[in-house]
Amino acid sequence: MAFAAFATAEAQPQAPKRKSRIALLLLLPGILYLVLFFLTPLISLTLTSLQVPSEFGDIGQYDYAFNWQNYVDVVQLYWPHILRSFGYALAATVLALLFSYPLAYFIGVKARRWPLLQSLMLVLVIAPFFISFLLRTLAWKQLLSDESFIITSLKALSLLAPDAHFTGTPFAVIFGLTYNFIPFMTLPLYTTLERLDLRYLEAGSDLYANPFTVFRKITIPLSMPGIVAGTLLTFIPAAGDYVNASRDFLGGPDTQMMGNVIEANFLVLLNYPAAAALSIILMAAILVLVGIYVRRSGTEDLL
Amino acid sequence: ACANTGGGSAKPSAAADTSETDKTLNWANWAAYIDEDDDGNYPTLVAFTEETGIEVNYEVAVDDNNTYYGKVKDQLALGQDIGADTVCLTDWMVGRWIRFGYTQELDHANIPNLANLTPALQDPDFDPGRKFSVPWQGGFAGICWNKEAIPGGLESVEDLWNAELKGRVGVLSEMRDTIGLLMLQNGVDIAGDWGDAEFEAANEILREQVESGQVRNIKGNSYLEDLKSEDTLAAICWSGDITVINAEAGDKWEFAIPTAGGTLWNDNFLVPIGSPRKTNAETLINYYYEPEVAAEVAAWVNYITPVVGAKEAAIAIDPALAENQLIFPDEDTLSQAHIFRTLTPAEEQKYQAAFQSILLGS
Amino acid sequence: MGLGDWLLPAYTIIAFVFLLIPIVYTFVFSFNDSIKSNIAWRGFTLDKWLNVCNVEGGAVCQAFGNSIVIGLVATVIATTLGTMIAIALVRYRFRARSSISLLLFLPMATPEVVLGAGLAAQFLAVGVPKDMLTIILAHTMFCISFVVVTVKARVASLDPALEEAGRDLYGSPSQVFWRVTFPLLLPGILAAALLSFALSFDDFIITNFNSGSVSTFPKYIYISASRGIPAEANVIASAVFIIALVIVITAQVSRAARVRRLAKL
Amino acid sequence: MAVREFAERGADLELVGIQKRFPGFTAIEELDLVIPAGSFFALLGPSGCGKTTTLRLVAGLEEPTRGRILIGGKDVTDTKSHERPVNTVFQSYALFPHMTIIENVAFGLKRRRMSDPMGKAHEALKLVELDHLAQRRPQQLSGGQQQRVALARAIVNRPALLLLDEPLGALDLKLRRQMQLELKTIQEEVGLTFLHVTHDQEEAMTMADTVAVMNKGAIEQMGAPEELYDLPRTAFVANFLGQSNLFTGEVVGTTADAITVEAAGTRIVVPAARSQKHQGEVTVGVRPEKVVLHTEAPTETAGRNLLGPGRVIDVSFSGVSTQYLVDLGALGTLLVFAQNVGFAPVAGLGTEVWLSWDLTHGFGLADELAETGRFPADDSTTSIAVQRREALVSELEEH
Amino acid sequence: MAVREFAERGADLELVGIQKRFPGFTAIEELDLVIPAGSFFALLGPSGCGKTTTLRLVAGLEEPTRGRILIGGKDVTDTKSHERPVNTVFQSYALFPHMTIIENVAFGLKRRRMSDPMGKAHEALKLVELDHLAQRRPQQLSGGQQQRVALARAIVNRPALLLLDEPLGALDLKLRRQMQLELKTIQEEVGLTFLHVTHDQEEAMTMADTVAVMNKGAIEQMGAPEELYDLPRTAFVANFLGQSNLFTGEVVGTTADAITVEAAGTRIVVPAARSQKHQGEVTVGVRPEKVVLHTEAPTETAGRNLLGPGRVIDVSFSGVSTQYLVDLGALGTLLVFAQNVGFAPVAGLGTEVWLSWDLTHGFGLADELAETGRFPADDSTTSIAVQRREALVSELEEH
Ligand SMILES: Nc1ncnc2c1ncn2[C@@H]1O[C@H](COP(=O)(O)OP(=O)(O)OP(=O)(O)O)[C@@H](O)[C@H]1O
Ligand SMILES: Nc1ncnc2c1ncn2[C@@H]1O[C@H](COP(=O)(O)OP(=O)(O)OP(=O)(O)O)[C@@H](O)[C@H]1O
Ligand SMILES: [Mg+2]
Ligand SMILES: [Mg+2]
Repeated sequence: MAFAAFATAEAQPQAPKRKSRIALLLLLPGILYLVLFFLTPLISLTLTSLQVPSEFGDIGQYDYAFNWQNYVDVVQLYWPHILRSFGYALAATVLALLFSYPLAYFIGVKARRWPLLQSLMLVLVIAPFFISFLLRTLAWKQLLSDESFIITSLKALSLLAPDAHFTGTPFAVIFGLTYNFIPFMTLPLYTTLERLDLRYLEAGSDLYANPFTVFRKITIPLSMPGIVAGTLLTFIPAAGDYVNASRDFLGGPDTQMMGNVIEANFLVLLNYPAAAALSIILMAAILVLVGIYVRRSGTEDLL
Repeated sequence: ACANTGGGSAKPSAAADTSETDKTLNWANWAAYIDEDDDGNYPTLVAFTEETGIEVNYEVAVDDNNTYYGKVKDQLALGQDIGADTVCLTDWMVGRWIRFGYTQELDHANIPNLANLTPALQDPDFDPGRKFSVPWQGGFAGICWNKEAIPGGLESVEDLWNAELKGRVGVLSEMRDTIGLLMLQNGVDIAGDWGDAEFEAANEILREQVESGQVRNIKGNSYLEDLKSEDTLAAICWSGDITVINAEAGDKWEFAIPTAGGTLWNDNFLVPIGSPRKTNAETLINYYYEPEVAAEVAAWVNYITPVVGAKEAAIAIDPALAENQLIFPDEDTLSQAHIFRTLTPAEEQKYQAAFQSILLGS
Repeated sequence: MGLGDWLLPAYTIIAFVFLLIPIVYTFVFSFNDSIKSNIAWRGFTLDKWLNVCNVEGGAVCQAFGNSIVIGLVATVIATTLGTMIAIALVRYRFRARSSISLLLFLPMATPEVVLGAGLAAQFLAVGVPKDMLTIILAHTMFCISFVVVTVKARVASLDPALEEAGRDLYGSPSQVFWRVTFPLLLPGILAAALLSFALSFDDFIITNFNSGSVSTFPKYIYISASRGIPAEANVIASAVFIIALVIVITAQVSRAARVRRLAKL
Repeated sequence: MAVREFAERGADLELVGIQKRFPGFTAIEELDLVIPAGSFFALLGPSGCGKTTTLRLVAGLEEPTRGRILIGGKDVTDTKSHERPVNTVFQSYALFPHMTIIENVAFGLKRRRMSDPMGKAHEALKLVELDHLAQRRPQQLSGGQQQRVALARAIVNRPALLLLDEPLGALDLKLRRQMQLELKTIQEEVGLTFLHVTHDQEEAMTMADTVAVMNKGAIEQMGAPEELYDLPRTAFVANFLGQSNLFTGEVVGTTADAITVEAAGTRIVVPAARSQKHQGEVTVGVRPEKVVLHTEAPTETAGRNLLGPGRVIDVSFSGVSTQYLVDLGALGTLLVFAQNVGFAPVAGLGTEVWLSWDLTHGFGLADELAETGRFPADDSTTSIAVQRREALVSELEEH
Repeated sequence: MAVREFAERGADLELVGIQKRFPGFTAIEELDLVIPAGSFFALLGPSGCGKTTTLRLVAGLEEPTRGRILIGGKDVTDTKSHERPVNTVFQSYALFPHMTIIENVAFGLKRRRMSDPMGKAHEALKLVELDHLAQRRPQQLSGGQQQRVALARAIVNRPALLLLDEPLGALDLKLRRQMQLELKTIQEEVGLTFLHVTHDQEEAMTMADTVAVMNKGAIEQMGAPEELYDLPRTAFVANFLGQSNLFTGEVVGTTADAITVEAAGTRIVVPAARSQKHQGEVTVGVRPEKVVLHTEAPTETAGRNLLGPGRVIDVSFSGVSTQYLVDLGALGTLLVFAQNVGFAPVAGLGTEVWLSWDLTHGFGLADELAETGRFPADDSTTSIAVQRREALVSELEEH
């Protein structure tokens, strides 16, 4: 099941052996595969990002060059989308963390006494994995459309201005991102909290810490690996997502993210260099952010 | 790596025809674009198979001209079979395919019924003499509205910018239709000789309306969802759709060609370069150019049929239908509709980018 | 005690309701007697469940079938390659270790659009036409990293003393692998395989860039989304959901029963 | 939380009618206990008998099902754990893995806003000779070092009552003896009340002022260590606290001073004052070190019980003393310790020997000896429970 | 693999010039060892001294950096682990968690294609009294039961050489003693060669024919247990194997029979034959149980060393015996054991006492006593390394 991906196990002392031919045999196929289908595409993506339109060429025809100007162009043209992507992803990550932590805490700590309940709740957390995320997003779109029960009730309760609407707004996109990545946040949190040794909490309260201090000084720091893993697993895909922000789903013209821009350039405008340059920028930005984050949170070993 | 990015300079060559022995045909088309009965069968196709012995695999594979092109262009560039022996695409996209040599030349001898083609469509600028493409269905782009919410109705594109409709207006992501309507509103003859200035003017109007929040969203076919969920109350629409959703979700919507004129477009059969079943495709095209068959399809899909004689045939099915201007437009109606002129690759690139910049916001 | 005692359970219930709302919606609308699109409620029918494959010449079912095939093939390849890497990473020491770890981490840190666009550009440059094969290649690529992470945890938690005991008890290296190591890794490998399948089955973004004209279930939904998704898609999604849930819950309940039985001993 | 002062001196602890039920299991049936302020009290018992549970009740980490807990005369039954003037050295140390050693030790001081927590923490670390490791993390210390940190972390708070849950369990014999000495010194210096849980009888006996032997959730016997050892009241205590040679038989004679028991045809005399029962079936016993080994038949003397002849069936040298196993036929096998004051064992394997002991060393028990298999049912409940949970967890994860 | 027979009897083991370096650490410097067939050999030493490493070298789980290993006269240095006629009972049992108990026990037999593996496995399980649990899985057994299964799994193969790596470490004292008896019985019955690693000196001494004391990767002393205890050659052995009272001083007189050492002004006589050095600075010692406590000044006798007067500074009762700590001023503190044959301690706290022992019990050491802190540097490197690695790996995986 999916949540095992985030599971950590009691590590056993291992005595890694000397360099061995067996290791090479075991590694070679997989590594070769990744080099072939991950690394070389990245390289050719880089090359594509430097192309220029063919002289006299038709739409979608480019020649190899070293046109770094492409990067300048896309940044100039799309900097709002770049900022928006990271802004939305950050907001969604924070919301997902706030939503998931209490949930994961309940499942991982409070429900320990009832293993069956615990596993059933875990199943419910991963349940969304089993139904297409496109369908779930569309369901939200319907559930939150202007004349839907939810929105009209909110308007009736004056919680929403009469002419306000939800779909197509930044809120809707952030909402969708948050919802779709909640399992990715909850599961790593659960796996660390599930292993949280309650004796530390007892020791804390034995040492005069009130429940809030215990939570702040002991629970949170001890669940840090889960927090880091969860936020990364949420932030990275959220920053690159283009389904939620798509105009056909929850987005509108002013909520378009980098993913949408890349898609439009790649599939509609056939502007491959721009799409590639944007991809490289997105990836580099994420790697830098992740690197800084991981270093600051003191979990470098994760990488 | 070989630098065959996109089109490529060397045009691919057509595949050998095996129609003689291979009595099958793959047809890629848009959704809800052929007659369908309650069991999910396509009656005209069933009849076609009975008549000719050719098994047709009808696939709803085209959701958008651009994305469909994006999916198959690499195979086309290599001259490979894209899994479809005939596809129906819109005029301007057909023009691109022909330019790139992605279509096979049709043998008119195999399509005697082509004589039934409406004269107005016989010689388009992207395919003079219809050597590579044959129209399937056509339609208008105009405006539509929710009759319950807007009992007074709308007349022109200007009416969409009415303050009461703020945030409840949809426009199409198909550049030629949305910009076309706006240019017509500006008094431009979209079929004629216009340039950057005219385009820019229309594009600016759209940008303003989108940025001010007057326009709720810019969508492809899914604008219908918004109409149905009442996220939008009025929109730039395609003619055939309104009949369909009225049938489906209650008679709530109305379509009109704006006073300044609407756009007219056509989707055209073509045979992709890698298809080995061109003759079968031609047989199919010929079949759908029989007026009775064309009428049957038109009665179901509610789009404009290019087949002369279909209206007469339709009267036999349902006299009311024949009166529907959206299916069998008379001269008067047709005179209000205009065809967007073919763009050069450079224009295409430039205008699409400008239009997309609105779609992507900033 | 007091407040904290019911606050957290209450929150949990609300959270689950929230998580399940769109799923229930999808399920309910699989019974909608809709015509083309499935938006307004038009009445209850079982038709869509009974005639799933009849709409649009069976396009839904064909897409679904493609997704299953792609998922299975990609899972088998990714699981095999990933398990091998995981074993090597934990059990052997070699120089390029950290670069390899980085290479394995990168695909997980790369947004899907970048993976999709990069691979698409690559296939384009080499002139490989897009079809099932390219989808499988793409899916395998992003699954490998997840498999490595999952299986690695399992390998690392495997006490090397067990293998040593196997050798000590006259097991030859291959016997030790197949009788001791492999059975102990199996649960981890199965979990990894399941995860791969789930990731592949639900992937849209990478698929969209690399699928050419081949349809998959998520892609079908995405395309249909622009003109109304037929209720049949809801039927298939709901069916997959229910089957998966039944399998998982059965496994959990029987595991719990086993644990309880075990506790009684 | 109010700033509180260090405890001036230890407080006394009183448990009144405590009962603790877990779902499906009663860990403590009925427990009454008074530990005077400033004393070193050891709770001794086999695994799973409820020692840790008792401690957790006192620390406030578990609520009693019934009964009251008083510390220094104040009822703390409903006081939260972090508000009790109690600190615990946990069986598993429970050092915070995300803090350095010094932060661990200073944790409690900071929570109570004591002045100069770091200084005091360093003092405490110096006491356990670990100040040089102050900046390390717990994972970087060996088991013994971790245990000392746990001790420092508790002691630094000068709690009125210090609970120690097998704080020396992980140490090897040598270090253990040193730590025992240290603990004792600290307790005497600071004058705190120590409640020390252990299953090491030697540890309990050498360290504590009072020892209580617990069995199945109840206290079987309690008293000064010498007293308990010298005069066990039940078979459990006789065998748990050191070893005993036990004989069960009918009382065949009673005088004011002594009773005579006939076991397998042999008469054994026990002082009446040292016997819990004076009629019927009685189990009597004697400690192995009180038994003297004779290689020649000794003459019967009034003040001594004499058994034999028997045969030495095992001699095992253990450094300080030699243990002899003597087969006495129907009477069973007897264990005899003889301190190695000379070089060679007194009697070799197979030698015929006689055994005798001073009447006054015998004792009579309140209950009878239950027969056990060669391997006793190894049902340390905790260990099984822990393993079960581990198995469960790992199974869940395998998924 | 060829079908092999059960070993008819134990084989002898010879280690010649073994050295084992790990990257950055030499675990074994230079090791020579001969263990005769059929003997019970105990390897004793503090944590991290290289015991497990030695065993792993013999089992073929580790390759020596230098030196040769011979089993039954055959050089097996380059033979693979699974081809050596050796079985191991691992420190951590290493039972296969995915197999039932009976499958675990039958594993080795099946690998060697022995006939009736199940029957033989059941036999072995009966031997350790666990046949009724044959169908359970290891997780469902308690620690002690698991240990017995591990033993059965090794013994069932009747290996020429059985390696036991602290097989009784997890057991409580009582069970441990019983298992020791059992092991010894099995060894004698089957006649196998046992190489038993432990850090429990009492265990080593009661069980083994020969004990080797290992320290920092080398064997310090080796011999029969009584011999080692009676005449330790180094300060390490004197203190590791039991306790010792040691005095360091200059040799001030030498006769053919004895040497006289002057320590802090007091003369102590030690038999020359029992001293490793006869001149210069020499450390001499005596075991605490050999020392007699006098409450009145005894008269000096020829055959006895006499110290005192001193003051009793600690009395601790441990059941069988009482330990006295006597402060002798400049001479330091002495430990005296007295078996509790009477009731009350012989001397109370603060009593003035004299100490004496028979000259013949003294011994002189080859090296000098190194000063140690109150807490010895607790640097069992394995535990630290293991914990570090665990922390690291688990962090890596949490990702
Ligand atoms: N939460 C719980 N639920 C049910 N039973 C429990 C629980 N905690 C402890 N027990 C049971 O209560 C009994 C006493 O446990 P406790 O931990 O007090 O034993 P102990 O004397 O400390 O043993 P040890 O020496 O092994 O530490 C055991 O039988 C244990 O299984
Ligand atoms: N793979 C290794 N790499 C580096 N050092 C090692 C390795 N294995 C063991 N050592 C070191 O070798 C020394 C001896 O280790 P060994 O396990 O033999 O000790 P031991 O005597 O069995 O100790 P214990 O009683 O704690 O089990 C230790 O200092 C240990 O740290
Ligand atoms: Mg306990
Ligand atoms: Mg060891």
